[in-house]
Amino acid sequence: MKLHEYQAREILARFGVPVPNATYAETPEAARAAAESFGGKAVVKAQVHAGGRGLAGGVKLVSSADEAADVAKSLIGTNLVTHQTGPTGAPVNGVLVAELTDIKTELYISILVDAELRTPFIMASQAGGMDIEKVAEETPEKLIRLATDPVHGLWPYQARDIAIALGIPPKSVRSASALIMNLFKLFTETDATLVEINPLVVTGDDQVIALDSKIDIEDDALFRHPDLEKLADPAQDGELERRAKDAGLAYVKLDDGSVGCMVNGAGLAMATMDITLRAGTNPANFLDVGGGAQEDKIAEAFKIIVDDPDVKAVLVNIFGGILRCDIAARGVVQGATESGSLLPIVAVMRGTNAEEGLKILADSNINVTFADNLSGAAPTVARVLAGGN
Amino acid sequence: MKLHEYQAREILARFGVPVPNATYAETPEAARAAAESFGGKAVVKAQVHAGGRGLAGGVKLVSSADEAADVAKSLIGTNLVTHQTGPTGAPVNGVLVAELTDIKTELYISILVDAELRTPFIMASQAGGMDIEKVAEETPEKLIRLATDPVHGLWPYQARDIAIALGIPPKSVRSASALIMNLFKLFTETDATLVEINPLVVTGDDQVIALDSKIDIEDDALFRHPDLEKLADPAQDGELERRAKDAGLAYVKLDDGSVGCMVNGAGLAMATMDITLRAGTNPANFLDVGGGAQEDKIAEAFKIIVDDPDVKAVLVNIFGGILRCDIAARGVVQGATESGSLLPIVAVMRGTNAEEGLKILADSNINVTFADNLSGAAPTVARVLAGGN
Amino acid sequence: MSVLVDGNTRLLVQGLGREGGYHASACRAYGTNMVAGVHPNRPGMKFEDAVPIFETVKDAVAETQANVGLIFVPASGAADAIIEQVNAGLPLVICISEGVPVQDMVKVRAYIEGSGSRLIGPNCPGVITPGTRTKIGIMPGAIHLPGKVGVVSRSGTLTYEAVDQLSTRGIGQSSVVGIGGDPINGTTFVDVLELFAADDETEAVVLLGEIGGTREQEAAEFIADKLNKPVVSTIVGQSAPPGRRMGHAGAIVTGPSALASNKIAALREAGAHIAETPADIGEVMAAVLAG
Amino acid sequence: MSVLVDGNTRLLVQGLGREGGYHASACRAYGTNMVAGVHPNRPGMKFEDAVPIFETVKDAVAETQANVGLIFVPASGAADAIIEQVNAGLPLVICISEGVPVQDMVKVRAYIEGSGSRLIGPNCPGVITPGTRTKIGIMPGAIHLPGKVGVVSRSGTLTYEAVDQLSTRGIGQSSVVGIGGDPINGTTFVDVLELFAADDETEAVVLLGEIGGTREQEAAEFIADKLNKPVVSTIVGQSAPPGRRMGHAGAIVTGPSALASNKIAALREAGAHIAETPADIGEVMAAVLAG
Repeated sequence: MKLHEYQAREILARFGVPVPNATYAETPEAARAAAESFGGKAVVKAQVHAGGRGLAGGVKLVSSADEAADVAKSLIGTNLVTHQTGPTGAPVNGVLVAELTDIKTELYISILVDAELRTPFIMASQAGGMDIEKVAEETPEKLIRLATDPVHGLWPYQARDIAIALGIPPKSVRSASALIMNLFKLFTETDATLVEINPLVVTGDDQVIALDSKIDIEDDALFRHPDLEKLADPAQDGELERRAKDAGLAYVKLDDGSVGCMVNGAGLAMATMDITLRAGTNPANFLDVGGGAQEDKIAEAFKIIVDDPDVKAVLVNIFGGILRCDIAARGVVQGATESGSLLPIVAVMRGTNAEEGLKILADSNINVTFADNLSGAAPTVARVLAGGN
Repeated sequence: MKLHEYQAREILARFGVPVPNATYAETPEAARAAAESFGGKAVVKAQVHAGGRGLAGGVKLVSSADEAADVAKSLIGTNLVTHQTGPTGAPVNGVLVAELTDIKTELYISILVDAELRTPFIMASQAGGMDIEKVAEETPEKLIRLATDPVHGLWPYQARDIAIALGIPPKSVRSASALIMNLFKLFTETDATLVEINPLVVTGDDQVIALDSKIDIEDDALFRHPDLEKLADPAQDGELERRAKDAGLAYVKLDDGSVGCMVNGAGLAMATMDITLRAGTNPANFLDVGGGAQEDKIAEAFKIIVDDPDVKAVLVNIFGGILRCDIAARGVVQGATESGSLLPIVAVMRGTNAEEGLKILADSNINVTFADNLSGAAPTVARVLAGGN
Repeated sequence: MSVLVDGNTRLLVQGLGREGGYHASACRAYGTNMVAGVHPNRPGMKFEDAVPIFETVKDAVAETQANVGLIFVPASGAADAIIEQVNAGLPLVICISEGVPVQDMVKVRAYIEGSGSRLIGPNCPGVITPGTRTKIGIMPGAIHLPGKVGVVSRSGTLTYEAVDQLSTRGIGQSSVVGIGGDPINGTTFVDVLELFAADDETEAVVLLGEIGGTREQEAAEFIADKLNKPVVSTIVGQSAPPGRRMGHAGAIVTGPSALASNKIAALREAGAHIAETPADIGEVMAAVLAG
Repeated sequence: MSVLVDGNTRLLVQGLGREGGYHASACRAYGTNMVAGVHPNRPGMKFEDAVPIFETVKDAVAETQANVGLIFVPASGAADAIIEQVNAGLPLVICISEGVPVQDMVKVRAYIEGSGSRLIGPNCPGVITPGTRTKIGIMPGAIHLPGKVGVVSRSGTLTYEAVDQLSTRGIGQSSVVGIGGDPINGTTFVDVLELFAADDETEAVVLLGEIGGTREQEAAEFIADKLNKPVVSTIVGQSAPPGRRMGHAGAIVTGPSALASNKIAALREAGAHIAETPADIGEVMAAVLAG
């Protein structure tokens, strides 16, 4: 689950990490008042779940409260399109108005779980403001890397080592070490998958401050963080993604696809997408209905797929196991009926109750073509798309 | 550092451990109001840093608010003498007025750090209300013992195992497991040296509640618990103990002793006490002035020793190392002078600057006799006590 | 022979709720020797009037000498259940539960290191050995055929797909091992390849990989250096966009090495036979076995 | 020979404040080869114009090949400093700091288990080997005499007392080891007895115990079963009341086995020569050595 910068800032402050003075504003008036409280000079930042805001015009320096209100007005209520959002962009429902910081040095630090090392991993660099991938590629010797102890976590001396390696001025090493310890505490106690401070800055008076931040929380761990779960902003996702999340479906919309895919199991779903591509057509989505799906959920999955205007045909590929094929079939019929979709459907069903499922589809009045197996499915879709049957 | 029951109760509640409704009252009027809020029936418990309150008349059942006020009046402002307090007892500055609990079963659970196993250790038993030592001795098979993992701590399944072994009713096993997890969290997060719930009760409606509790916090860890440090009640210690604590001295008053001992180092202090005993006299105290003591601290140590009315002679035994003998000697002279004590002093000094220290003592006008070494010290004290010189 | 589970397997199932009960029943129906269930509120009762249920894993192991534990508890309690089974001395623990928080798995992995127990999963379909009718997991038993091909996979239904392709061609399986789709799990491709390498009955291996992580590259190294048996492999997720999680927590392209193409290249380089699409696994294996 | 420290010792001192600086200076004056200091705010400076100071232990070890670390940092940072030294690969870490929270030591002990590093202390006077003029700690060097008696003790000044009794009788010491007075520490009596047992130069041992815990009983077992050298021992705290901490965090009578009498009985049973009072240690050892 992604957090907005203004939410991340509050969590940082709660964990004792210094952040700039700032106010979240959902109206131009509130933005004006906030800028006024900082003497008029401020930075106004659109709050969307996407990077690349600066280049996209979502971050503006203002030198008066009026200007802050103007900028807020121009941003709030619009969709901001960045290189991370896709063409429709993400809705801006508010801006963060932040006091200007006297920046001496810009640094970088982030924490994530490294799957290969199986432990929280800290990356830091003196090249603040830059993408860490770029630093890793261009000047790997400048990258500070630390695998923490999986059980104990971060020791204070390690935080100090990082602060020293970052070139923090000696008199600020202690506060920077404390900041890093607190970041790590935040990471573990919130079940974050990513905490990134970019830039971490040293100010003119040698304060160390988290100027901009990104915090992602693990969806699977939200059951123990009801307070964080409330911070979700489903409006940031596309409409179809939001519906999928509500239905408990794993769904990812792909660009430029025409074949909607409905599959049980993530691996088989990817296999189905790959097959589709191999047959010369393009998959429109990843969709895993999961193991314990009931008919309603299957029906909603089908409706999400066909509500994507790019979709021209649907490939249903079910290998019955936990999910029985008859239930999947009934769900598909229900979804097709309720959506009124007339799109052609290609269905492959194997495993538990496959025959029953195929019969349910055949006996329905939906527009379905059958394939025997995975290798037969994609060409069938290609043929159907081409108008054949 | 010991906590009062009412303080422990608040900490338990903060960590999510169910406790009975109760109010701390420092006046009979407050006790009356508290009892009234519970419908008159309540238990009134003297708040002192000592066990054995029940037998000593410090815990009384009352059946009306007036009676609660009477009991509070009879307790507050007095000293309660229990088998743990010594003859002068401990001052009662307030009472805890607690709602009566419908007790079905009384159980026991405690956590401490086991030095042999080097990890937090949980003990539990179905014999609530009894001393755990007695259970361990008489029915060791009834004792539930668990050494927790030193790094990870307690796993939830282990808490559940304990709840099951305690015979908690099945429908309450989950809440009892949570209670035990929370107790453990409290233990580690407060740096407790002891958390003891005795009794832990199952109520008539199968709630599991910490009815009475004891929490000791490690003095050495108070630096990271400023909030807990504020809960100290120095009035509970004897006057001499309180002064020693203020001065940063390790001091323990012993019963029936006449030889005050002033030593540097805990081991040598015990050795000095033992020697004193062996010579047919009784040590009046343990006192370690510590390594880095300065003259003022030595002087205060001396004054604490001689302010004990039982003390008839003082044995000063200093092995100069970090503490130099000349500083110790000057401190002793200062203490003797400031206290105006005329008690005879026997002094042994070895190690760093011993000669200088001995000269300072000899040149002063205090009543001092010298011994060459540890084996000579005790007979000299015995001789001095017997009136010789 | 086979790997991990066989006729000596004595199964303990923890978490006998609706789903756990359903699958425990299916495991028994397939032929698995289930000796114990664990459910804190049902001590003294019997599962399907035959298998005793215990309050704690420790008691269950002591009473029944169970040697494989299967976990169906909700994800929030899965880490605890794994540790409970490991601390009770079960040498093999198979965790089906999906959605275990990654930071729980960080601690679990570190904790069980050197414990003498092996963990399979979480978020996996389990392990099956058709030759001894031993099914420890949620896979549909009926599609399997006893034989000499070992299968290892990060994915559930994709495994069934591959097994189906093998079985419909008459190619049986020695054991089929689902290691699960999470980024941190108990057993890796290399761990299972080591077992297959040492198993006399296994003559060839199917390795089903996917995007994300570098475990397939590690597998490729092992295949090149230490495995003297033919390997057929496919990597799914070639059509996945970067930075998006494809269902499995571990299936996400975070950098070049996470790409399907990178993994395929490594496996090909190591001498594995690549099935160009996931539909060709059976075909390629048939060709390999035919020499 | 000797134990733990000798002429090959290359000392690193962490925590060069007032107290640490004083003692580092005394160690050097005695003859110890101090090769590095560590202080985060003084990189590039030199201690006593001779010993380089580094920002981190890792750097100091890499540059100077230090092999023993001595810790004087405040108790609040002692656990961290111990781990820093262990992780930097120092095979021997001696922590003088007093008042380290016991729950910190629970974690430190578990962490360093199997790390290849040995910890002495905390809350100890350190280790001295008079024969090579190697003093790593806070003991007064002047009272020591080279020789063949090993001394191990939970207490600081009591150790000096015992050493003084030996030296004034002309009985020298191979090494003197203070293991510290805390309930959880890095090295126990048995650990040091093992070292003395294997040390050719050590012909007899003085063991200075006190009330609290059961480490003396463990030592008694080792003496009975595995130590072929005479042991002179005393246990202080016979006059201590139960349940009261006697200065040392570990010196408290919590049950029968914590009593001095119990420990004395165990040691006597094991064949140790008991000095009836702490004043008799030198006398008893003289008699033992005289045969």
